[in-house]
Amino acid sequence: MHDKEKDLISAFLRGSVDRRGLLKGLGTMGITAATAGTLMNMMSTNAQAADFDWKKHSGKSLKLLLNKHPYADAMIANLQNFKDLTGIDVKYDVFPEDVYFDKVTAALSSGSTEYDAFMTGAYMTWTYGPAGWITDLKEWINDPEKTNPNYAWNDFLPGVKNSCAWNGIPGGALGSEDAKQWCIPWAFEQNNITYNREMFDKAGVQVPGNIDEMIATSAKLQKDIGGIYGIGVRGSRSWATIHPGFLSGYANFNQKDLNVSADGKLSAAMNTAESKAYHTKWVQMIQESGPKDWSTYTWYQVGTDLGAGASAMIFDADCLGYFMNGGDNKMAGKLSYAAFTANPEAKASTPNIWIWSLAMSNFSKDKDATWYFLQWASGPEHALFGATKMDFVDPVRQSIWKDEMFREKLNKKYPGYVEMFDASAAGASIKFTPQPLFFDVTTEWASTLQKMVAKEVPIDEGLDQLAQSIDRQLKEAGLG
Amino acid sequence: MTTLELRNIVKRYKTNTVLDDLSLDVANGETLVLFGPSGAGKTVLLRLVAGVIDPDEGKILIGGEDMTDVDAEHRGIGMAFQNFALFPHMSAHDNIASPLTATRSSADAIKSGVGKVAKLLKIDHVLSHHPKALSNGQKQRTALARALAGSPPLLLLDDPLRNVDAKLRFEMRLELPRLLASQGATVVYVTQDYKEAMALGDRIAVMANGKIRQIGTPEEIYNAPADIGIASLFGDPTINLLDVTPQKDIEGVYVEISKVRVALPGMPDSVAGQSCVIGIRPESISFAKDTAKGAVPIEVEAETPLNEKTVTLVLTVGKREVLVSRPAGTPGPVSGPAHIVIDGRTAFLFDKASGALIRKAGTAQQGVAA
Amino acid sequence: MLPYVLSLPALLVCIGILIPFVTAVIYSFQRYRLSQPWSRQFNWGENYYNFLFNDPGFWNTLKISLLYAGITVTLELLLGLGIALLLQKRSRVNNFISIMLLLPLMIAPALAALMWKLMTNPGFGILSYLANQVGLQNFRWASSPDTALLTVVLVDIWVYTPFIMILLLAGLRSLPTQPFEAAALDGVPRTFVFFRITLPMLTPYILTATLFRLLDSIQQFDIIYAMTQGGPGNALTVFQVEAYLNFFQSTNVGRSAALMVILWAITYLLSNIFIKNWLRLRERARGEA
Amino acid sequence: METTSTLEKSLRFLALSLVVIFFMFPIFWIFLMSFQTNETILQIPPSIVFTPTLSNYAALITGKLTTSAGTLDIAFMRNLGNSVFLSVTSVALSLVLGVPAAYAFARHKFRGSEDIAFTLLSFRFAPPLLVLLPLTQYFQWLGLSDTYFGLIWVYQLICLPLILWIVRGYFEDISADVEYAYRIAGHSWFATFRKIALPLAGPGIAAAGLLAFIFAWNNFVFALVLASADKQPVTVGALAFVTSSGIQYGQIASAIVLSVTPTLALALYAQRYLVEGLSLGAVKG
Repeated sequence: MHDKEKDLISAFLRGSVDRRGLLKGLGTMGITAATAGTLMNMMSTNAQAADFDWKKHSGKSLKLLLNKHPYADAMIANLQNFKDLTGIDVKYDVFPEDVYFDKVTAALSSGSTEYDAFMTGAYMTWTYGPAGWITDLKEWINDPEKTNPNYAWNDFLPGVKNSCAWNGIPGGALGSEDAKQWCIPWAFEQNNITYNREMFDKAGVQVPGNIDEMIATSAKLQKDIGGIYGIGVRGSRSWATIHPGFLSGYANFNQKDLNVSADGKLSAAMNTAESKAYHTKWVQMIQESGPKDWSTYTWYQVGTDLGAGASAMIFDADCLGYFMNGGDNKMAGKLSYAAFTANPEAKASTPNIWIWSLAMSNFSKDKDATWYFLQWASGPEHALFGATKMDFVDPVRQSIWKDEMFREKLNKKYPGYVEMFDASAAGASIKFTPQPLFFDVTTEWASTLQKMVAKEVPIDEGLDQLAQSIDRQLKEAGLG
Repeated sequence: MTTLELRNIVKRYKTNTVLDDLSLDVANGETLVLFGPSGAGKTVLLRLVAGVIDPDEGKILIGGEDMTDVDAEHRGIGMAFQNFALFPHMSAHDNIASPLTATRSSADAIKSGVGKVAKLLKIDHVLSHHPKALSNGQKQRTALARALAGSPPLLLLDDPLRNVDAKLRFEMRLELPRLLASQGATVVYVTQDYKEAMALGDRIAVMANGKIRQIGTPEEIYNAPADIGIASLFGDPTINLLDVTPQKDIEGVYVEISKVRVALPGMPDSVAGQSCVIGIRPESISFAKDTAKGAVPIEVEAETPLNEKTVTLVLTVGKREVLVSRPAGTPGPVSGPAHIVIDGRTAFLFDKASGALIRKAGTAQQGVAA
Repeated sequence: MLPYVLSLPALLVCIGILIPFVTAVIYSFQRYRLSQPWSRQFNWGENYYNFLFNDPGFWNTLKISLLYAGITVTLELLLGLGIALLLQKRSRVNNFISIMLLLPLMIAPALAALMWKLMTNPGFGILSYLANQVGLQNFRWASSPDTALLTVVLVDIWVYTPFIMILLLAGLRSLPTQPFEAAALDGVPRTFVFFRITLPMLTPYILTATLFRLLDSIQQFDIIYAMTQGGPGNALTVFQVEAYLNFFQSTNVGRSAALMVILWAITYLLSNIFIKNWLRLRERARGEA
Repeated sequence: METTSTLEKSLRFLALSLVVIFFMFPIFWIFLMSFQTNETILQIPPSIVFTPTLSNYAALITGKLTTSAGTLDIAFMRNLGNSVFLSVTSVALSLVLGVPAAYAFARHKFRGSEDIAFTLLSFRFAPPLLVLLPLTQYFQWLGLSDTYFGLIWVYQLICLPLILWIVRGYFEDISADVEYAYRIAGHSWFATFRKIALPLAGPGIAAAGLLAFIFAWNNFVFALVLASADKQPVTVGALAFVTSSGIQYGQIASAIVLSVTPTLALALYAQRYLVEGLSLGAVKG
């Protein structure tokens, strides 16, 4: 490496040159952005090594359990840097998403010492944490001996960070004082609108501003374009149906899944008048403009349809829309993004979020070494690498969102994405009440929605039955 | 050659006793025929001797040696099965060779051994065929050849002629005694055919319900059947059985058939007044003029030629059916009323209640009535 | 001695599996949620009690499972028998067709279901397109409560009929020829031959095929879960789907184990009946031979 | 047999055609999909006209999969190898264990034999999920998790009962006298088993083995729960094409085609046994 380049990158890492300056400088030296990325990684590894004993656990070996996911691929692509930096060997098992969480549950419930760390969603830690399968990471984060000074825990988006922290008490607020940090957010997904610009232009419609407009716009799109349906949302009999668009809009009306009484008892909260009104609209929207076989839809069908031009928009994970705008998708390059505020009276959107995070197995044989990996994988350098070089959307660090190169990359290929993020990031958090019956409640909720859409049960009655059944199960579990 | 002794053999299947405290001796070089209806236990007995099933009680001695707990392959036995039991995936040659391969004979010894027995049984031209390609007769001969190939001292033949056609059976019945004699083996032969039993057996053991009812030479069994059952098993056409009550006068014991007196010389006086069954072989009855002594009036019902005999079904006055047999070619009435004469000397009397033979006074105890 | 020696290794291998089975039965008598480890305790069969008196979902599960098994096995049996009769004559073409018909069985049911889901997609699905062409404009396949069962049954039939077909075909071809020749000579009507000769002789085969199918069908998971995850509503929440969700998602081990112990009891009962009949029929067939 | 009328012939032909269409059309469609990209598969309305591509197969075989979210590494060929290894060894072990046991049940009506046979069958209907959780724990203790040995053991749950019960039928159909004859001829019990019983039940063993092979091949829950990624069978591997950035139908289709090939080859090879061989017994009385 030429010294000039080295100096320039070091300067950037010290913060004395901004990113644009760095790129300009490297550009004049005839170095492409790709090479720049590699250079930067090597340099940042050096920088990390400077102020912290990264080699403390050299010679040890870790094993990870990973989901087949772009985030895991980004990490694997960069993994050599970690090995060089720490001298720790890392092996990993990758399982398909369809069966990934089954694998995690099986491995953890048997107390397997095979894996030291694994990918998870925040909802899952509501089981894993109380079950004693994962470690509260606060102790490590707060220990300067064990955490490198550049880690910058405060750089994490607060809503996201807090969504991964829970005190373990059913109904306890996420991110409370006594909360345990069950996992470290890695990347997250806000649920907003991704739409097909061409179709919107052709039908002459605007991005909907609230749920009523969404119903009308979807219907108009479906009618005017022909051969497509208006809006893609999930509908399978699973928690996955509740947590994206549906709950984001629901929360925008200040509705909750469960009530927590003063003495800590939980009870169903989805049979309020407002909730019933929202459900009515949601069901109407699916009946009028949703996919015909909605009740089998999970993320990949929602995404596939948008990418193949079978639907005009989706109210789902932003990153799903992001991926559909590239690759061999027919509609690649034709998609745009927008935040969505379902409640006409709400000021901003309040997306519920899905957080891909990293957790430490309680059965890990060497937690300190594992923490080295976790802090590296969730550290600023890898985050930047993932965000700029790979498809690490949405990054969880505020600094990345301020990064010019990242914003530029998004703006060029993903119109509206940055604005969408900026508009809703503040309100983005997990809107569910953390409690161990999360999957029971959401599965039954999805099942009830299916019945309502199929007109097997009226909305009022369905929600009352749902609330009743959930109350019963909560009581049975000693929570209600 | 060897001897076979069975001592108090009991074999049960669940609650069903198939062999009930059965004992039997077969002498050196003897051919013993086990005869009886199906279900009598003959085949089970044979398999016990072969060693493929084990008795619940009792002992099996071969050549004086206790073989009860010895495995089948070490008993030195040759056996032919009723269904032939050829190995379907082996050629006739390999089938026949199987006792020889077991003793690890040399290839030449096997070849000549198989050739010899195949020639004896006239199947040397089909040795390369698989059982599927053999005719029924060839299969039967192959099965026999296989049993003989190892020159076993004890040969067990389980109704080997059962599944072949009449012509073949007739041929084999003539051929077998010579064949068995040439082997010089001790033979136990199972059959349901009384003619086979008579033709082949040095002695015949009659079995029924897991017991031996009678054992003796063919003549003894024919001439002094131990009970009604045995009497009706031997003889073709079957013996005539009529309910009678013997009476006695100064001339001796007699019975009345259609009010005609038939004398039973030699019968003990004690039978008089006892409920009995008289057994008369069809050949002991002949047609006669009405004037003949002891002529019994009858009505001729039907006539059937049967090989070398002619069998006539007649009805007595009391409408009892009686079979009459005469050598083919001799004249006799074809229909209508006629008369018959019954030879009381060759008739048997059985106790009606027990079915047991009532022996003539002074005759020696013949055979065993078990 | 010998028979014990022969069957012992197989038995030992299986007993290794019996131990976890017993453990699972113990779980089914516990209040046992992985997410609430502190509340784990023996609960005197409360899981079972709840099924009977507190849990409308359970009765639905029982009903759907039996219905599903009943429908699929009956239809597959009829269809499999029909196809076997069509292919009964020995010929190269028939042999080739019968092997090719095994193809659906060779595809993992979960993947087969994924493909069916695509083929019944209202937009891209060839089957939806064809249904449209013949006038079934609004046929919603697995996504409508009215047709979900039908659709999943259809996929089950597609996958598993070949299993029954191949067993029955082998059975048909092994029947002795004499009775049929005799019947043909006597000019006995063919329906009579079929019902009075073919069917009775084929019964042991039918029983075995049905038994294995029934056991698998009442435990169906792959196809149903991949097609509908038990939905829409609670239209297809069969035992295994419920137990799976209870175990892997809700981590309610006690309830999951209790559900499966009941499922096991049902299959135990059914197979007991079948095997008794099978043994009886075998014995009878042996007696006749 | 009586002669069949033309009408009946055409009806039979029609029925057979319908059967073939029903069972083969989805296969045919999957086969076509395996030569297409998502772009042509996801057309409205679906179309049979497309430019075939080998990219799916290339991706599977080279292990490089290009999606909208970049290039993914996939281990499909390794999965395929695992499936072959697991299925072959499991069925082989099942045969080694099951055939002698089947012979024992068929030939020796010993005390409790029916109960033992039934117990062995009952493992077939214990829902796999039921034993899975305790099994993972026991395997953990025994050090059997994540070993091929452990997996092959658990696969016996699928293979053994099937083989036991089908092969048993075949043994029972062999006339006992044939075996007696061989023993009386002077051969040991084992020689008789090897030279008489095994060859005669051969077709049945082959057929049962093939069916067991198919069921082992199609299983995935055991390997998923009990082993790490490098031991996963093709059924788990194929699910990798359901990616978070969309579902790769073309690759799934070609994965199905590739995964079916070994089984189909085996079935065609054993064709004689499958359609004729079962004829000796399977279930015959």
